[in-house]
Amino acid sequence: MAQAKTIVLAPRLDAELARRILYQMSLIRRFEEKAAEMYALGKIGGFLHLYIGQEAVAVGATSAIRPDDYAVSSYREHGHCLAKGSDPKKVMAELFGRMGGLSKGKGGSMHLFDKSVNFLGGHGIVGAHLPLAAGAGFAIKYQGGDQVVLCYFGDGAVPEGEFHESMNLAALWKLPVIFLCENNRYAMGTAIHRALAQTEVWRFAETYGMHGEAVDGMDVLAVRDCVMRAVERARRDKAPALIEARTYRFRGHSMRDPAGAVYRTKEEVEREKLRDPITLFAERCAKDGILSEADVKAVEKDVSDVADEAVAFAEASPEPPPEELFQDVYRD
Amino acid sequence: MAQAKTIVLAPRLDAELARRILYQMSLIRRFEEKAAEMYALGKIGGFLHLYIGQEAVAVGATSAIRPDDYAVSSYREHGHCLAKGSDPKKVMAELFGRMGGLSKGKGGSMHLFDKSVNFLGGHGIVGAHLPLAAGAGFAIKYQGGDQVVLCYFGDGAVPEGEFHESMNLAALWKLPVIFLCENNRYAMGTAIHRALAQTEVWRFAETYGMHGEAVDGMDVLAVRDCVMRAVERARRDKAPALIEARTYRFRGHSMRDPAGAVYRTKEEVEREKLRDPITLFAERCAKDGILSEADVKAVEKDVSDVADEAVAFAEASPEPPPEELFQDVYRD
Amino acid sequence: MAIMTYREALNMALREEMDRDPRVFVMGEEVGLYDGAYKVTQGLLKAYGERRIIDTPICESGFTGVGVGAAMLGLRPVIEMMTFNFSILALDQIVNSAAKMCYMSGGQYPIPLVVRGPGGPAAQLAAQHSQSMETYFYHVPGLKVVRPTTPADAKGLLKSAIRDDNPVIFIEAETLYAVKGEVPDDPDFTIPLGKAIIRREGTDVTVIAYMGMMYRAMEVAEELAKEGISCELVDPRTLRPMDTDTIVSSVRKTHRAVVLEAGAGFAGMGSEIASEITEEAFDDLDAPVERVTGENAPMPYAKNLERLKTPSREKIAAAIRKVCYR
Amino acid sequence: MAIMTYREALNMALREEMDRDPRVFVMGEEVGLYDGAYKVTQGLLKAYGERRIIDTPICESGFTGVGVGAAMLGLRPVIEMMTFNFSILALDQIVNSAAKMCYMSGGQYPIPLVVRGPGGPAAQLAAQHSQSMETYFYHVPGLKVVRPTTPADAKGLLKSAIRDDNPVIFIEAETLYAVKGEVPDDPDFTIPLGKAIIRREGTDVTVIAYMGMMYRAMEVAEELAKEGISCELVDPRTLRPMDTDTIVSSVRKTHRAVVLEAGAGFAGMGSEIASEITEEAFDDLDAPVERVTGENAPMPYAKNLERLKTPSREKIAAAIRKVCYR
Ligand SMILES: Cc1ncc(C[n+]2csc(CCOP(=O)(O)OP(=O)(O)O)c2C)c(N)n1
Ligand SMILES: Cc1ncc(C[n+]2csc(CCOP(=O)(O)OP(=O)(O)O)c2C)c(N)n1
Ligand SMILES: [Mg+2]
Ligand SMILES: [Mg+2]
Repeated sequence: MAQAKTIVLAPRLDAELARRILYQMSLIRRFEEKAAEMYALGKIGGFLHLYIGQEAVAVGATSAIRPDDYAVSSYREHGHCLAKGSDPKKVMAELFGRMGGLSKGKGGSMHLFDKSVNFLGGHGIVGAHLPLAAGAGFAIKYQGGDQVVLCYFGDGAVPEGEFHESMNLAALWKLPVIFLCENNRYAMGTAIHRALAQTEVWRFAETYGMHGEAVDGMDVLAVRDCVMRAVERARRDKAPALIEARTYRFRGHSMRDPAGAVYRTKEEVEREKLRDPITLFAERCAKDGILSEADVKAVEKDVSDVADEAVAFAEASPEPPPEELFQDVYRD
Repeated sequence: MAQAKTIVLAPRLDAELARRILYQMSLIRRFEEKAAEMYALGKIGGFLHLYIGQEAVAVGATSAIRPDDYAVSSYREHGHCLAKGSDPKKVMAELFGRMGGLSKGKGGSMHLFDKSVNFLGGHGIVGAHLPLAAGAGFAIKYQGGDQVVLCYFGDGAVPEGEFHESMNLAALWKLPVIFLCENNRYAMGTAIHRALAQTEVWRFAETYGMHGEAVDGMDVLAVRDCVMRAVERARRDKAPALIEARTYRFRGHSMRDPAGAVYRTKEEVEREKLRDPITLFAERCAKDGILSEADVKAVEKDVSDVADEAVAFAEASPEPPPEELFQDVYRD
Repeated sequence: MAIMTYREALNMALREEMDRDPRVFVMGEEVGLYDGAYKVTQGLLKAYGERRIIDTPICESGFTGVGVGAAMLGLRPVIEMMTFNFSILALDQIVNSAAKMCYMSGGQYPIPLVVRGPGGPAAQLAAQHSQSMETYFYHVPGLKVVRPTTPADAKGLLKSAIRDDNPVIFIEAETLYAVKGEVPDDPDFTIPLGKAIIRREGTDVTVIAYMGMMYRAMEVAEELAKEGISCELVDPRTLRPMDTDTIVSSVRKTHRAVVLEAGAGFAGMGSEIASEITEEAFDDLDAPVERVTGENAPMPYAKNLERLKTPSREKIAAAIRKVCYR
Repeated sequence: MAIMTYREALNMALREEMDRDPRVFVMGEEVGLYDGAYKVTQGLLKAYGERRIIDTPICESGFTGVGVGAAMLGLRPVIEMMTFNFSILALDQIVNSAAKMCYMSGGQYPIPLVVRGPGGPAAQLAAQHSQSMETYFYHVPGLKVVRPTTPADAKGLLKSAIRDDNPVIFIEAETLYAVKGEVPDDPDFTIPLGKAIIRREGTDVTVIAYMGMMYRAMEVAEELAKEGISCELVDPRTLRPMDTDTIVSSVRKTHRAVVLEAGAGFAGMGSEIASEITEEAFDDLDAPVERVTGENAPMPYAKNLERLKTPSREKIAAAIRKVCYR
């Protein structure tokens, strides 16, 4: 597992950056805790896949790209979408299925799209968005731009054929795509060693002659640094990369698998929770004297206010009118 | 590229084995030359993909397995089917679309099946038969057998998702499958370096923790030895392997691409023809005094008689009766 | 007879067929250790072990192809699609390998394969996870397609599907798994593929429906009975081969037909059923066959829009009244 | 006007649209260096270079998804399927990504994508390479499906497809590439999607057909004219959206309809067209709509069986006579 050389590349961690990172991770956490409550109250329906525990990946990675860069993800994308800069109000309204949602309530939790921040969506078919990421990379190159595409996916997508097809095309055509695998060690109830003959995901990069690297997904700065280096390479030589962020999902696969404890032990879950990326980062900032206890408290208050406002906005937002059923089936 | 250690494993090359190998390679060659003539005469329709130039792969590999082992291939499968032991008469009749064909004329050149010799078919969708091979391997293990499955496919199938899915499943579940990639450097008009970011096909085995090896596909004994070792391992530990046989297609992709010279130079083709696997083997046998010139002449006469008989049989075989249109749609 | 859920009936069918035939095995995502994403395979791993209950990585095309290959060697695989939405990734293996192998091989390699799992609209799962998938299969020669409406049918038809020597696409419904009903516990109980059933006798109009649409039709039929409209409800149960005789003879009796379909209407199952009725019973029809289908839009997430997407009781009743000129 | 082949008309359309709009590019297997497996893209690499004419490895799902992703960023990809048989491997990208993206994103991401290539029966290519693929697409909301019968339609409809902001499935035919016809060389010439055309005026019966079936219908119409049966031939050209008005008003005039379909008949395009006609023009029909379709079997390789698989002139003539009670 390659070493994360934070010091070398990442700009020194100042209070401003530290606050931003802590704020974003905490916002995602609080937002989803609220979403879980709303799901329990029946305000949100369908599937709801929480990102809780993996926040360092989305926040660290997004902090390494520009606003005009692109991101695309699977159905566990609340964190990626919020980190990219989407308005929590519109995201919550989308989860509520309301007109004020990102997609007028027609997409829901698994299908968040936000063109205003170049978020290319949440996609429900495992592995299906990897070719889309390659396509976005192709378009960037075709248009002569210097943006990059950040493609988040789970360990469960690796055995799918589209993983292989996308990696090969991106490497063959030198597309500026960073394939960021969030290896939380389980695809629903399937532990990675029951899904892959070779479980070091980052090593798959070798067979495509692509840069591959593993990073501690619970260390937001390590993720930030690792992605920064990949982004720099992608912008400069239009070279793709495969990054494996080792992380863990604290909750069940979805709200329908609340405990998520059939396939993993309580002990394992508890042990992993000790590596909560938010606590780890807050402690580090305190230790290094970058953020005071007051700063941390302030962030906590801010995010919980924002989450509350998001819920209030969603509640107040009207249902989409009946005509919306037929809107957007076709663009005329 | 791993060394082929012929001496170590293969039983010493005696006249009997040499004659068998020369006979089979020559039969496939002659059979297909005849098929090409028949295609020109309109006796054979649709697509016809000739194996000419690659005979050492099918013959060397088949000589390393048992009759009760299985083989499965793509649409370029005449050689694999004949090497496995199918009656040339029935194969030619199938190409003619006659009742005497392996499949009563309903499959044709791309879909040769022969249950009597455990040949699991010629398949027309690139990459689609790799999962079938894994499935046959699964069934062998399920039934407690010790057979192996030989799965032939072209370099063009490597970028397909099913290659990845099948390799992973075979390695994950330890299935007795030998994936034998016939790398003839082109997928239709696409040179391998325009299709794969990393062109050493055998190296793909690494990411699945599978044994991988490359072999000179124009040297029938090298292929035989390489496959023998893979077969032994597969029988013993139910371990799959990926073998890359480096070969060359002397003719066009199909009869509709006769020259096959748009995407490759005449010089290249002529140079490769100097490595004709049949000539190389015959010369070697002569040099080592294993086969006399008379022996070689005899083989040539035999195979040309067999090919002529095959054509005669096909000509004489009746068209399938109209009822056959609805036969075998379902098994009742 | 025993009262059990649709889910339990399927589980019972799997157990009985695995007990009956050692060549039967179950493979799919989460079918083992997790006891099935929808618990249809509950307890099977414990009862039959890892040799016959196989969890797979996420690679639908790969493991469906494994099923086809295993069937070529004489096994009888039951492949679970966690939901049928994902079967689209395995469609090539189902259409080009499974459905055509027997034909291309001139009968040498029949493929006794069952691909089963939940399909159709499901609560607020939106466009990619809530759609009628049978449309990708029933057009294909070589396949049989089953949609079991009741717990008893679920058991009886799944057993027949597993015993069938052809590839059978068996599409259950997430929304019906908890439905309870009487189910014969006789292990020899099976329901033949290709036979429709009349779920309610009636004289004025024939309503053809299956799965959730049939339950909705039953409610509507009761309401309309009060208005003096007597509905006969026919459930095809198997979409391919379709039991046209039962449908047409019912229409010959009632002279009117309404076909219900949960999925988008354009070129769906309803078009075929309506066409067959019209061709066979044209002169017996007192009104053109009416189709009540899902709207031609992807499935929206928003609950209120989702409700508008699939045929409502009101729309169904209106169509029935229309053909009855009421 | 110029006389050219169907193949040349497609090539011309591609060139004109690439000249007109720099966002248009062509991607697929063998489209560049090899000039196209069927030479539709002949000369394009030479004229537009590797940036806009892209050869791909064999990975239909991958490069189709690349097309969808590129469309999300505003490009207008034309993805060639070497033959549509292989599109089944890309079906998830077409159905779940391309067709639903605009809807799931609430209109933020329309997908201006064309997926084109030859489809349908082709000479002795057998079960996996000779089949009607439109059936996997025309049922899907969000997709448009085109089947151009003549060289002029091939040009005019392809240009409209490329200019359309939605995913368009454009299925040509290997068997028609060499067909010659008059084609407008005006670069502004286009044919709107969703408009049927009457290829032959007639008074006794309306025959609906497209592609090879239309050519066969034309021959049959001439023969039957000698018997005094006057056929009106309607070509839908676009299967989704279907121009039901043109079809139905023709039937209102002739009072009889026969629908032709090359593919297997069960639940095919013919069922939908027959249903729509019956629903809209029931009282105008003097006979039930007849469907003449391909047999419900995979395509056999043997020439004599292959001939029996698709509708013959005799069968078509018989159906027409039948609805005319001759
Ligand atoms: C092609 C496909 N098959 C199956 C599913 C059902 N499914 C949804 S999520 C999931 C597990 C994915 O695990 P992973 O990729 O590791 O992502 P994670 O849930 O861990 O974030 C499965 C099997 C699906 N959505 N798509
Ligand atoms: C999925 C799929 N895509 C495209 C094709 C068309 N096609 C037939 S053969 C071929 C090239 C295959 O090359 P390779 O795998 O190297 O085998 P070879 O012809 O060299 O033996 C292609 C693209 C196909 N049959 N299947
Ligand atoms: Mg995971
Ligand atoms: Mg090749």
